[in-house]
Amino acid sequence: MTGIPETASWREMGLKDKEYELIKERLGREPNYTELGMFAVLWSEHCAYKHSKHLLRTLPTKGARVLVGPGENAGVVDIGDNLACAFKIESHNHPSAVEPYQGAATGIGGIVRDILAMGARPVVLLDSLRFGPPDDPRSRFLFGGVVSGIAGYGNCLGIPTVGGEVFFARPYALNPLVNVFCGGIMKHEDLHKGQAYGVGNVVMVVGHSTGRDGIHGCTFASDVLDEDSESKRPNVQVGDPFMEKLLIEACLEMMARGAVVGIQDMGAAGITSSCAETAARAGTGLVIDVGKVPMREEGMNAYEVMLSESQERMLLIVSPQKVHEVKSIGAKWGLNVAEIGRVTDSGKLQVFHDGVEEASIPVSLLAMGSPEYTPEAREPEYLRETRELDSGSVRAPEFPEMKDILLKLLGSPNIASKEPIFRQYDHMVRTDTVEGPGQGAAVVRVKGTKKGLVFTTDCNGRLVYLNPKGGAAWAVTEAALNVAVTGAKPLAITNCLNFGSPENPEIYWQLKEAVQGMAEACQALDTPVTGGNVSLYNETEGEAVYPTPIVGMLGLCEDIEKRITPGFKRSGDVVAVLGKVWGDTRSLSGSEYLEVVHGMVAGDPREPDLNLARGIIEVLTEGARDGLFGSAQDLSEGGLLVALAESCIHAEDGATGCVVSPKALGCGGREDVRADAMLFGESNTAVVVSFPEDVDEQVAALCRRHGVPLSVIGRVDESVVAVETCGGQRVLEVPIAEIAGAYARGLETALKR
Amino acid sequence: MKFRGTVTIWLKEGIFDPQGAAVKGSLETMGFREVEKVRIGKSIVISLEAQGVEEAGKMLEEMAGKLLANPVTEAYRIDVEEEKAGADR
Amino acid sequence: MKFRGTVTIWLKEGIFDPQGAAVKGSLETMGFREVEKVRIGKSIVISLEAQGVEEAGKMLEEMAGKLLANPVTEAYRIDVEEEKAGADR
Amino acid sequence: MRFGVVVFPGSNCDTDAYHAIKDVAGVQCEHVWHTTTDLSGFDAIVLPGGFSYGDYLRCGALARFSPVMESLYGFVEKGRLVIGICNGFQVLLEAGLLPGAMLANDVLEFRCQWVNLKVENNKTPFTLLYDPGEVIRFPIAHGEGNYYAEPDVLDELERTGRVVLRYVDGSGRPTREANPNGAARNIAGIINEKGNVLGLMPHPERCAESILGGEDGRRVFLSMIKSLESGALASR
Ligand SMILES: Nc1ncnc2c1ncn2[C@@H]1O[C@H](COP(=O)(O)OP(=O)(O)O)[C@@H](O)[C@H]1O
Ligand SMILES: [Mg+2]
Repeated sequence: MTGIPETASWREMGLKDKEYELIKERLGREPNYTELGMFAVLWSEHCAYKHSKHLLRTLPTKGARVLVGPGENAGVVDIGDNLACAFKIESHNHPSAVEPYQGAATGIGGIVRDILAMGARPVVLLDSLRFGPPDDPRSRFLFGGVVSGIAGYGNCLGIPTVGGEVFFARPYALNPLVNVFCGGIMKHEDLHKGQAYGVGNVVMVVGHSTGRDGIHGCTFASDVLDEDSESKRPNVQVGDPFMEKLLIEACLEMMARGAVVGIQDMGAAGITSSCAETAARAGTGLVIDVGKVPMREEGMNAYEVMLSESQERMLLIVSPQKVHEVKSIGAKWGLNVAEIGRVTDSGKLQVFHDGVEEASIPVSLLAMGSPEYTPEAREPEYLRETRELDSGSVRAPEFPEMKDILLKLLGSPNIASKEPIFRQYDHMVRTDTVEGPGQGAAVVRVKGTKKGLVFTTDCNGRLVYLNPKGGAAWAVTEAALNVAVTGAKPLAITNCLNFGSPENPEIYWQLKEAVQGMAEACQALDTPVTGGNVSLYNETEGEAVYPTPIVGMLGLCEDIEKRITPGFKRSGDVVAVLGKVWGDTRSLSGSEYLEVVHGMVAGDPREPDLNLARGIIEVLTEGARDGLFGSAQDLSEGGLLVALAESCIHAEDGATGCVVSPKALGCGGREDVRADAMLFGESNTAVVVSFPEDVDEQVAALCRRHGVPLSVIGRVDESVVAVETCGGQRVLEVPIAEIAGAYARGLETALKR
Repeated sequence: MKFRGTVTIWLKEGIFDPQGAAVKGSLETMGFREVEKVRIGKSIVISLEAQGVEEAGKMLEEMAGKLLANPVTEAYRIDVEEEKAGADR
Repeated sequence: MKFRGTVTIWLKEGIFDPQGAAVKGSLETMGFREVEKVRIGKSIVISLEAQGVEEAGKMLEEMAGKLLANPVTEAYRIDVEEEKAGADR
Repeated sequence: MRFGVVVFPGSNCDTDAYHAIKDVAGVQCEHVWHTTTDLSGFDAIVLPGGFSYGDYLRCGALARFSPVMESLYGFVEKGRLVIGICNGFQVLLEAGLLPGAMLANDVLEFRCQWVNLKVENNKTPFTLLYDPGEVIRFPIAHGEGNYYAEPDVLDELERTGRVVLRYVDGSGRPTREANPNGAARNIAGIINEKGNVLGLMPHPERCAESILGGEDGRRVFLSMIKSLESGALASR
C-alpha cells in the first residue's frame, strides 16, 4: 500500500473527524490516501444522503405500477402493453453556479445515463431552473449559460426537451438551481440493473477515456459555495454530447443482444461509486486494475483514476463469453471498451495498479457504511414575521387598476411565456411530442399504442419558504393537476430536494417539513416516489435558496386523441371552476401578485385540499374519457385571472376571450372576499375548464359524484378578457391583443433591462 | 491611432477539449497519422482606436478578462499591432 | 521532429459575422466605444510529427484546404513552428 | 420501391424519417449505415437531420468523408433521388452536391419552431404535390441554417428555379421577420441542376401526421413516391 494520509487530509477532502475515526474503526486500520479519497467521495452528502436518508424513508414508494423504486439508478413504472417508463430528476446546481454552460450540459449527460442504465431508451428531457432576478447581470449570465448548455447537449443527443419550468427570485441569485429530468421507454424484459452479479464476470468501462477532470466533484457539490468556488477549476467537467449519443446507441445495442449482466452510469465519484454500488447491490466484490482504464492523460495514478468524473462513461458487468460481442459493438460505434476487472466473492473493492494493491475496502462499508445524521431542527425565525399577513397592509386595488395588474403579472418573468428558452431546445425530435413546451404539461405519444406519457416538473419555492410542509404538498398537487388537466392520470413522481445547509437547524426544519408534506400529498394522490435526488448546501455566506423540493411527475394518457389542452375551443362554451377559490386575504400568501404588485413575500399559504385535488383529478380523467371538456387549465402563479388569460392565449381562433363573473364563486354576502384575492390569489385547489353548454348536466353530475364543487363563472367569447361584478356591471375589460403581447414579450423584456 | 488586437483563447490545460479530440479523429481517418494533438480555440480580432500600443493593450486585456474569455475554463493571449491603412484580411 | 501548426480561420471579408457584431455590441455597452470592428475566428492548434518545417506546412495546408476550412465562406492562415520540448500553453 | 435513410453515428432524425416514409407514406424503407458503399438497391436516399459526427468543426464537415458519401456521388449521377434534411442539407453542401454553405443562425441561437414556407417551384420530384406558390408550415430545428452563397450563385439559383422553398410570412411574403436564421434571400431549400438532389433546413418528417400539429410535410415524401412511380426520372 502506498501513501500515508497527512493529518488533515480527510478534512480537506470533506470528511469530518468523527467520520475519519469511524472509517479507521470499521476498516481496522488507517486508510491510505487513495482509500481515503474513495471514502470521501462516497461518504459525501451528494452520494451518501447522510442528512436526508432517514427522511427519505418516510416517503411512500410502493404502488401497483412501480416496477423499480428508489435505490436503483432510476425508478421504473409500468405503463401497460408490456411497456415501462424509467424516469428521474437530478440536480447540477453547484457545477452550474461555477460554469453554467458545462454545468448544465453535463447535468443532462448524467441524467440521461441514469435512464440508460435501466435499459430504457431516453426519450424526453425537462429542465427545472431557478435564477436570481433577470435584471441582475450575474443571474443573466447564469441563465444564458445554463439554457444554452442544455440546448447544446440535449439537442445533439436527439432527445427532445419537452418541458420544464423557470422561476426567478432573489434567493437564487448566488445559488442557481439546475435540475434536469429524463424519461425513457422500454419493454418490461429490457429492464437492467446496476448490479455486479456472477463471480468471474468481467468488469468493463465503455465510452470516454478517463482524465483528471472533476476529481472530487461530489465533495464540491456537498459544500457551500464561497469565493474560492470560482477557482475550483479541476471540478469543471466538459460534456461531449456526440460521445454520449454513441454511448446510448452502443449500450442499447449491447443490452438488446443480452450481453450485459449489470450496467451503471459513472456519475459522481466515477469508477469508485459505480464499482462500489454495483457490487454492494449484488453482495459481491470487485477486483480492478486501474492501469487498464483508458486514460486521456499521462501519468495518472490510482487515486486520480478512481476519483475522476470524466463524462460519458458507463460501467458494464459482462459474462466472459459476451466480452467479444460487447467489444465489437463498441468498435462499431467507435468507442473505447476496456476490461478493467472481475467480479469476486470477496465483498471488497480491490484496486490494483502496476501489480500493487492501492485499495481494498469492503463494498458495503464504502457504499452503505456512512453515518446518518439527524440534526437539530428548529422552526425558522422568519416565519413569525411572514405569517402575519395583515390584510390591512395590502391595499385592495380598484377595478380600473386591475387591467395594469393583469398585464404586469402576465409580463412577469415567472408567468410570461418561456418561449425564449424552449425555442432553443429541440422539442420535436423523435416525432412523438404531441404537446410540447409552452402551454402546460408535455404529452408524448408512445408509437404503436394509443397512449401518451405526460411529464411535468413543478415547485413554487416561495410557497415552500412560507410554509414548507404545505408548499411541498403544493408541488405534488400542482404537478398532479398539471397532469390531470391533459386528461391523464398521475402515476408516480421523482423529486429533487434543493435546500441550504442541513447543519443549520432552521434549514433542516424546512427539509423535514417539506418531506412530510410531500409524503402526505403523494400518499393522498396515490403517486408513489420512485426515486430522486437531494441537493443540500445551496447557500452562500449564510444566504440559502428558497427551500425547493422539485417534483417531476409521470402521468398516463390512455387515449392520446382524447387529451385535453388549456386553450378555449369554441365561442359560447361555458367557463367554470372545478374546486375551490377562496377569495380571501390568506389566499394571497406567497402569490406572484403580492410580490410583483405589493413588493411582499409574506403570508401563510394554505395547504392544498388533497381530497379535493383527488376528486378534481377523477373528474378530469373521466371527463376526458367521455370527451366532455373543451379545455382545462389549473390555477397556479397569478391565480384565476391569469389562468383564464392563458386559456385565451392558447385558444383556437375565434375563441380567444371570455367574460366571467366571479359571483358564482360566492362573493355575494361573504365579507372576507376581496376582488384582488379572488382574481389573483394562489393557494386554491382549482382548475378552470370550458365545455359546450349541452354537456352542462353531465359535467355537473360528474362533479357531484366526486364531491367536487363546480362553479359556472362565464362564457368563452370573442377577444377580450372581461370581468363583471355580482350586479352584472362590467368592471374590467382587457383586449386579447394586449394580453398576448404582455405574455409573449415579458421574459425577453425582463432579460434586456 | 488605429490598432488591431488579436485575442486568442483556449481551454485551459487539463480541461478536456471534445472539439479538438473530434477533429483529431477525423484527421486520422483522413490519413494524417502524424497528428498528435489538436486543440481548438477562438481568435478574436478587434480593431480599435487608442493613443498608443500600451493603451490598446490595456483595453484588450480588460475586454478579454471581463467578457471575451471565461476565466473558469479558458486562458488567453493578446497580440497588438498598429493597423496599417488598407491592410485587411 | 515535432511541429506546432496554428490554422487560423475567419469568415471571408464581406460575409456578415453576427457573433462578432454581438461581441462588439456587448463591448460597447461595457463602455468600449473605441472598438470599430470585431471578427471572430477559430484557432486550431495542431501538434504533429514531420521531417521538416516544409513538410509540416504542406500537411497543414492540406488539412486546412480539405477539412478545417470551408472554402465558400472561410479564409485561413497557417503558421508553423518547431515545438520546443516541454513548452506547453 | 425502396427508400434508404443514411445513419451517421450522430444522426438523430433517422428514425423519424424512417417512420414518416415507412409508416406514414407506406413504402419500403431501410436504414443505411454510414459505412455502406453499395446503394444500388435504393431508389431514393435520405440524409437525415442530427449531428452526423458531432459537428464540432462545422455541421456536415466530417460526414462528407464517410464511405457512404463516395457511393452517393454515383447514385446522384444515375439520377436517383436524394433529399438532405437539416443536417443532411449541410452534408450535401459540404460535399459539393449543392452550392453554397451554411453559417450560424444570425440570432446566434439554436431555433426550434414552426415556420411558413412558400413552395417556389412545384415542378420537382419532391414538391409536385404542392400547388405553385402554396404556403405551408414546417418545423425547423437548427443552429446553423443561415444559407450563404455568392450573389452570382444566388442569382443563378433564382433564375433557374432552383430555390424550391423560401421562408415567408403567413401571406407568402419573404420578409425579414419571417426569416428565422438570416438565410440569404430567405432561402430554406434548394435543388441541384439536374433536379434530383434537394436540400432543405425545415423538417418534413416532423409534420407528416396531424397529431404532431400539421401534415404539410407528408407531401414531400408522397411527391417523391409519385415521381418514382411515374418513372419520370428513369427516362431522363
Ligand atoms: N425551462 C424550461 N424549459 C422548457 N420548457 C419550459 C421551461 N420553463 C417553462 N417551460 C414550459 O412553458 C410552459 C409554462 O410553464 P409554467 O408556467 O411553469 O407551466 P405550468 O404552470 O403549467 O406548470 C410549460 O409548458 C413548460 O413546460
Ligand atoms: Mg408551473
